[in-house]
Amino acid sequence: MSGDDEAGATVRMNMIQAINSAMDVMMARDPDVVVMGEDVGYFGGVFRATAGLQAKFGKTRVFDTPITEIGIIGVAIGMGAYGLRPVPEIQFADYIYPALDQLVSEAARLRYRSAADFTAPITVRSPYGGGIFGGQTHSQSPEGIFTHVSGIKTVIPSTPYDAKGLLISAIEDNDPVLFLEPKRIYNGPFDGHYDRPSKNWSAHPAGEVPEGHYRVELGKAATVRSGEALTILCYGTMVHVVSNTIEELGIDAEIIDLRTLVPLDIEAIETSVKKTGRCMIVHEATRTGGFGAELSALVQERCFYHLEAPIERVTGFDTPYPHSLEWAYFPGPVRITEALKKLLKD
Amino acid sequence: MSGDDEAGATVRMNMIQAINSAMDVMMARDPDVVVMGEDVGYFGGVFRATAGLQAKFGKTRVFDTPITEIGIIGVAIGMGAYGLRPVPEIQFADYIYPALDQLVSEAARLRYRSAADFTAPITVRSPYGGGIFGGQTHSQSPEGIFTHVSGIKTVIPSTPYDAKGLLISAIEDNDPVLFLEPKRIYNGPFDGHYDRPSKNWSAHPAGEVPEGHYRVELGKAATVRSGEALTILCYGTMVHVVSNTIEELGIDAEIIDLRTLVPLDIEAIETSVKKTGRCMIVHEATRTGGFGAELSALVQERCFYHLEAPIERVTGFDTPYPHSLEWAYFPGPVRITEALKKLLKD
Amino acid sequence: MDAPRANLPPLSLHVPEPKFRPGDEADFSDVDVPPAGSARRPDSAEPAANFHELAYTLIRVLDDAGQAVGPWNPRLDAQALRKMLRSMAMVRAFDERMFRAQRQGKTSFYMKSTGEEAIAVAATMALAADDMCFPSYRQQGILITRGYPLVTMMNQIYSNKGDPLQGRQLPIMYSAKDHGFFSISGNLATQYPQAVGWAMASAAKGDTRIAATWCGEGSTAEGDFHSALTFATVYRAPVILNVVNNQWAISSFSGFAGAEATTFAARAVGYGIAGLRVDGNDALAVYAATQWAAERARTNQGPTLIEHFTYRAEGHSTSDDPTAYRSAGEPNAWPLGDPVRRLKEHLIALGEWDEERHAAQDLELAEEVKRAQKEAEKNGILGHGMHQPFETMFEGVFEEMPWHLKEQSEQMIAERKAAGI
Amino acid sequence: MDAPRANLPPLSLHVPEPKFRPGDEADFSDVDVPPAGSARRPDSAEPAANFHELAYTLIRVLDDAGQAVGPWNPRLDAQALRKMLRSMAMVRAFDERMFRAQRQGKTSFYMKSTGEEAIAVAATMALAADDMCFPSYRQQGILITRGYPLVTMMNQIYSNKGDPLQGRQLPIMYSAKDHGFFSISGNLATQYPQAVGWAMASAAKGDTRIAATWCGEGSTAEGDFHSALTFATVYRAPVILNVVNNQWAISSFSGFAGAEATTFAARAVGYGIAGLRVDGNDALAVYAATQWAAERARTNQGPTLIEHFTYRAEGHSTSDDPTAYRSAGEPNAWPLGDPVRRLKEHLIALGEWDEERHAAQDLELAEEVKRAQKEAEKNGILGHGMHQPFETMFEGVFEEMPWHLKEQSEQMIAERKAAGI
Ligand SMILES: Cc1ncc(C[n+]2csc(CCOP(=O)(O)OP(=O)(O)O)c2C)c(N)n1
Ligand SMILES: Cc1ncc(C[n+]2csc(CCOP(=O)(O)OP(=O)(O)O)c2C)c(N)n1
Ligand SMILES: [Mg+2]
Ligand SMILES: [Mg+2]
Repeated sequence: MSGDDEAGATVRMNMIQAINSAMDVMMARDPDVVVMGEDVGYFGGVFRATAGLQAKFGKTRVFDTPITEIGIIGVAIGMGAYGLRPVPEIQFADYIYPALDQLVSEAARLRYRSAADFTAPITVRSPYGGGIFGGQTHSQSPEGIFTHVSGIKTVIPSTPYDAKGLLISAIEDNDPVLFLEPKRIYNGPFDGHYDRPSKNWSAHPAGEVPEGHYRVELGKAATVRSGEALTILCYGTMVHVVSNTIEELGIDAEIIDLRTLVPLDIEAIETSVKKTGRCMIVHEATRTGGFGAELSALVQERCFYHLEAPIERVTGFDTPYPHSLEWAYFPGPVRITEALKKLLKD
Repeated sequence: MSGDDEAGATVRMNMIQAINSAMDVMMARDPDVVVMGEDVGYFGGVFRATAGLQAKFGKTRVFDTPITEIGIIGVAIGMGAYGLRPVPEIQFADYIYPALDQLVSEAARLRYRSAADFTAPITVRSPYGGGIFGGQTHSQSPEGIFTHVSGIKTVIPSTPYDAKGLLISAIEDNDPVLFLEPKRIYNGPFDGHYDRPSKNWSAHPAGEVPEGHYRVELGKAATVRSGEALTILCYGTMVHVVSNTIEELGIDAEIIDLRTLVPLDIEAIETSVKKTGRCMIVHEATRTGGFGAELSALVQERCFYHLEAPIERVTGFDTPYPHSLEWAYFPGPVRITEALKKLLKD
Repeated sequence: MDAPRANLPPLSLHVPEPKFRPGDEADFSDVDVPPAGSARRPDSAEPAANFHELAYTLIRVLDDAGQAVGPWNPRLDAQALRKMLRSMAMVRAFDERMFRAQRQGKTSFYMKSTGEEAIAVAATMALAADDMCFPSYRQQGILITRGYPLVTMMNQIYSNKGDPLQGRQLPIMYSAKDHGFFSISGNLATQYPQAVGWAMASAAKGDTRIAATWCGEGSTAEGDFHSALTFATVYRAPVILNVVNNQWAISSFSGFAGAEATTFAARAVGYGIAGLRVDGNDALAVYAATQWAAERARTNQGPTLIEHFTYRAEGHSTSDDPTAYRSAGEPNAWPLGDPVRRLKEHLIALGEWDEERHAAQDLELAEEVKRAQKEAEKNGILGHGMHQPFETMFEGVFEEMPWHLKEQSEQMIAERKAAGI
Repeated sequence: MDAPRANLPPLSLHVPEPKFRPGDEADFSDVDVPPAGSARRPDSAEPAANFHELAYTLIRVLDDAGQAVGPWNPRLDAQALRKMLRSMAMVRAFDERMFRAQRQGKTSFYMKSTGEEAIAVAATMALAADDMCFPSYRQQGILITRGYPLVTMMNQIYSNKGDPLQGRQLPIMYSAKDHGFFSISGNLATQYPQAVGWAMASAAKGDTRIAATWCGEGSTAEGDFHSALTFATVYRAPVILNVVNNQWAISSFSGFAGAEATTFAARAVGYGIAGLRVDGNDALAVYAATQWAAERARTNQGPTLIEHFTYRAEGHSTSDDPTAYRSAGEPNAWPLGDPVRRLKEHLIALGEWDEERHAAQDLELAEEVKRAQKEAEKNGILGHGMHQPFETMFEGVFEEMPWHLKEQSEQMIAERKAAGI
């Protein structure tokens, strides 16, 4: 995966540390990388993802910004046009909407409309998803809005190792990348049982992370588990919820962690579904028009004659994220189990 | 369809006139209806949709606004909270993005988050779609972004009759409605052949529109043509492109004009696809994550055992709308024909 | 990138830095505090262009001796002053208790308004009871001043069975239309254009009610703020636009919102809107400025922007530890003092209050809050089972539930049943 | 809704109305035009707070007799003045021709800048050749001044085979990095924060290049404008923020952007940014203000906002007929005159130009434009087949084409082949 001489020794990291390390490594290698966003400077970010970077690289390379997401992205685009490689943070993905016009009409369109005269090599980091009692405006999963937009890549890691390698690839990429961080698993892989003690990354193999530079290629999925009974497509927090549920139920599922939604690793998906003949899609975002719809459409277009049962979507419900009923909303083990029963029933 | 004593005599209208008439009728009936937007006042809108309304209802009910889509929607929400029923216009759907946060985080969420203490009974009108050489920023079809958002309805008419009846229903609805107007067919039904003389609405039966008040119910599709060979799901301009292509090819298709995307008329879809066993979806928006993906997912979930061939999507390509290659981009007769061949081949 | 031209000095980027960081001694001696009573009070019908200076000074009424002085003195009677003091002290007592409740794991989140109590309470008293408020998350004082039940506030904070918002919202994101309190949003500054829209609607209808809105100085950077001011000036909307400049936005000092270059009241000048800069820890100054702005709005003279200069004495929220980014000494060194103490001393100076009564009132308020808390906890606390029925999750997305939500609701119930939970 | 309270007068909504509508006689005698030379010229290093008055006046250099007067006189030599005049006249000739080309069906869209030529041309001359411009759609004068080939501009307008933007963009939405001209967006004001970001990057890198941006007065209402000014003031970005107040935004007069209450230069005051209000039809005033702002930016004194007060002499675009919403007499009654004529008269007054040479130059420019047009039309006009190859549609969405675009590209080719087209 790594394929890089500069990866160096591996150490234990949680996902926040891995993300921090990716920026640290890239800032040291490339003087054009700058980090910006609300509270990312002296304080190091409300989730501490940028901790220590300002002290190390100085205020002109790591700085706090005014609270205007339009401005954060607009300014980052201008910096990118100058020749820098900005890594703006949007404090919560729920607050990306004010910047949507700059992201969609500008960052995503700049290369095309100028025939590559100007480009926007920016990586927008943002914590997303629920499971932390954040209420409606600290829990959303807006990836489905961006995957519909031509010209922007969407990346979602599920482990510290991938988070660092993917973030490095995203920063090095010459196109705008939306890098969504599943905040529920910043500190440890979440098995979906909110009422059990939480785990940290120390026991997980992908919590072992090289200290130096390595890449995880964008556009490549990971097969988390090989199996024959069905294919499960998932990403982010859901990779762990699905894996754990499958293990508990003892089902021989093939679990694919998409890692990049656009561009998608269609080959991995197609190969797997053609093998298993059944497909389940799991995401936390609301159902209607979520990325699961696209996955379902693609799978049936490409694997129609191999499908033995309808593709199942297990997703967040089509409501805002309800504060107190968070765990009934969350597509956790109960809902995945029921969907599996349905999908495997004949 | 009308079911209303106040519908009155019918006259010939094009779609702009029908939309204008809907606002005119509603403003006369309900003193709380106000119309606002860039250039909608004295001038009557860049497409003339609001022509004559300011002269008739006065400047406090029909007024020009500053050029800030955030403000137009934010102010409309506040007016709605007061008790008015605002009908803001966004000049082109491509310019809706700056207002996305107010639409998604505010209008769509207000009823839920306040447990109906406050609501946002606003109807956002906006011309959308291509086919008029408008380039990338006067041609987009952003419905797929909004259909993913819980709490907002999305309505797209395809005829003058429906446009008026649906717009009246939208204005009377107590939830926020995005009312997207297919600008390519404002003046006449477009058959998809850009190089043939354009038609106007005078020859079309749905160009016959009651002068008074009537409703076309939200959430109900229309069967434009009954048939047995396959089901075609479409809306807006594509209804006419599809109808004409089907007629030219002499295929016995069942054509369903969805009219409302959220809430969707799932019954009409399910019944039809179960009957025909084949399904094609046509829209102008980009393919990945478009509303077609949701339709495809729903159809395969509900009609899996009836499907005789993979569901086909004919959509805009995953690029920005290219100015000079507009007619190669547009999912017109050529692409629909090829997709039909594929879908009907066995 | 080309090399810099040799004959020109290199450019450099200015990145603001607050004066004090952890470990530094806080010294605010350079903060310009004009004497109480020194700002002129124009007629509320005067054109905004005539009093730009009020955007650059501090309107203050209470002097260091606890006297109310100068043209902005609202001359409130003692009863009104005592009500004001009581409401402010109640806000503080409520904040203390709920902060602790969060720490005890009874809910997920809380936000105090310590040091900023005057801004919400005094402004509310200067408004009519049916004027509509569009607050940010730090104006719980509005509800308390208007007599909204403490128990109901707590029910919301606990997301319990008694929560009027049915457990759907983050704690403190109240909504209370019958108390003229608009539903709080998690997204900053969105309420600003909404307030302007409400005010425009009221004006369009020939109503007499006006709107008031609040946002933090950090939030003024959002595009919504600008849209709101633009609409407000264009249509002369009857609205009061409050900017609570408590100098911090989470860990970012006000320099990142533009405070190094000018005041926040000066934003008003840029739009030709009336702008007042007020000592936000002086309840009488806040009252007087709001009263003036309300009069202006009610007589069709249009909007007023009021910057309330204050200091966020505690952390941003229960998720925040301010000693990680600012000097621990700041809250005490802050020269404008504590608004509760200042109003108390004024009442004492007037002979209308004394320390004993104040101490007794504090006890009484603490008791009242505690009683309310017990009452609220009967309805449950967050995560302990006494929540709304699961099906309510699907209600209220739309006025009528469409088929897909009905299906999802049924599915959820069936799945939970199948799983035996 | 409650009934208005009987004891209070009803509110009313103010909706702005321009002074003249179709049929009215236009009379601008109430427009305050201060004498040329009357505005003071502060040192470019002076704090912005010291010269607020410059945001409320009009900086003018050319007087009614065609003389350049006062402290803002840039004292350009005759050669520079003639180049300026030539560029402005070229913009006008180009606009005329391309407008006609659109009317002849050779392209889909065109936008003139008639009456506003000084704003782009003179500003560009006051900037260094490698300073980066972030224009709106009405600053074609930048490209022409910097010697960008007319034929290439026309190729873009025709979306033909020679179009450097490969037919992807609406006509006039040029992009020319090697001429310091940022890709124009269809979405208003988005370039404003981008310009500030570019300038911040230049400063962060210790470069010497600065950025300049332009938007219309109508576009100042967008949230992007506010974000840009906020970032610019916070980081003291080396950027010149131009607001072209041509008094109309399609059919909406500037009152809908807030012009009834104050100037657009006053926006700068609200942020503590240097603000200048300039006679936009006076090329020397535009030059001088830009030069001053550039000096300020280059010496790390931060941003300047310049309002160019001008008049949109023609329709908004080829899609617009202004006689539908404003008095037909406005363009002629407009008191600040025609920028080309005023500069011409200045050169004549200096004895450096005469009517004959001017007429000859106009002919020559018209010829040059015509020649360029012929040349460009060899590459095709819109909709006549000589477009980019179909596959190019899929290129450049990303740096490398992902599989789904490859598939779509192949699909398109196959489908067209199958259909025999
Ligand atoms: C659109 C948006 N962006 C970011 C945030 C995250 N956030 C919550 S509060 C806050 C700071 C606000 O500071 P200020 O406006 O000064 O208000 P204060 O907390 O001081 O009262 C931030 C950045 C948010 N809630 N919404
Ligand atoms: C975000 C956005 N909203 C609306 C429009 C439609 N529109 C194009 S130009 C224009 C008027 C702009 O007026 P102004 O800023 O004064 O510039 P001018 O045309 O006078 O140069 C409008 C409303 C747009 N292009 N982008
Ligand atoms: Mg603050
Ligand atoms: Mg204009």
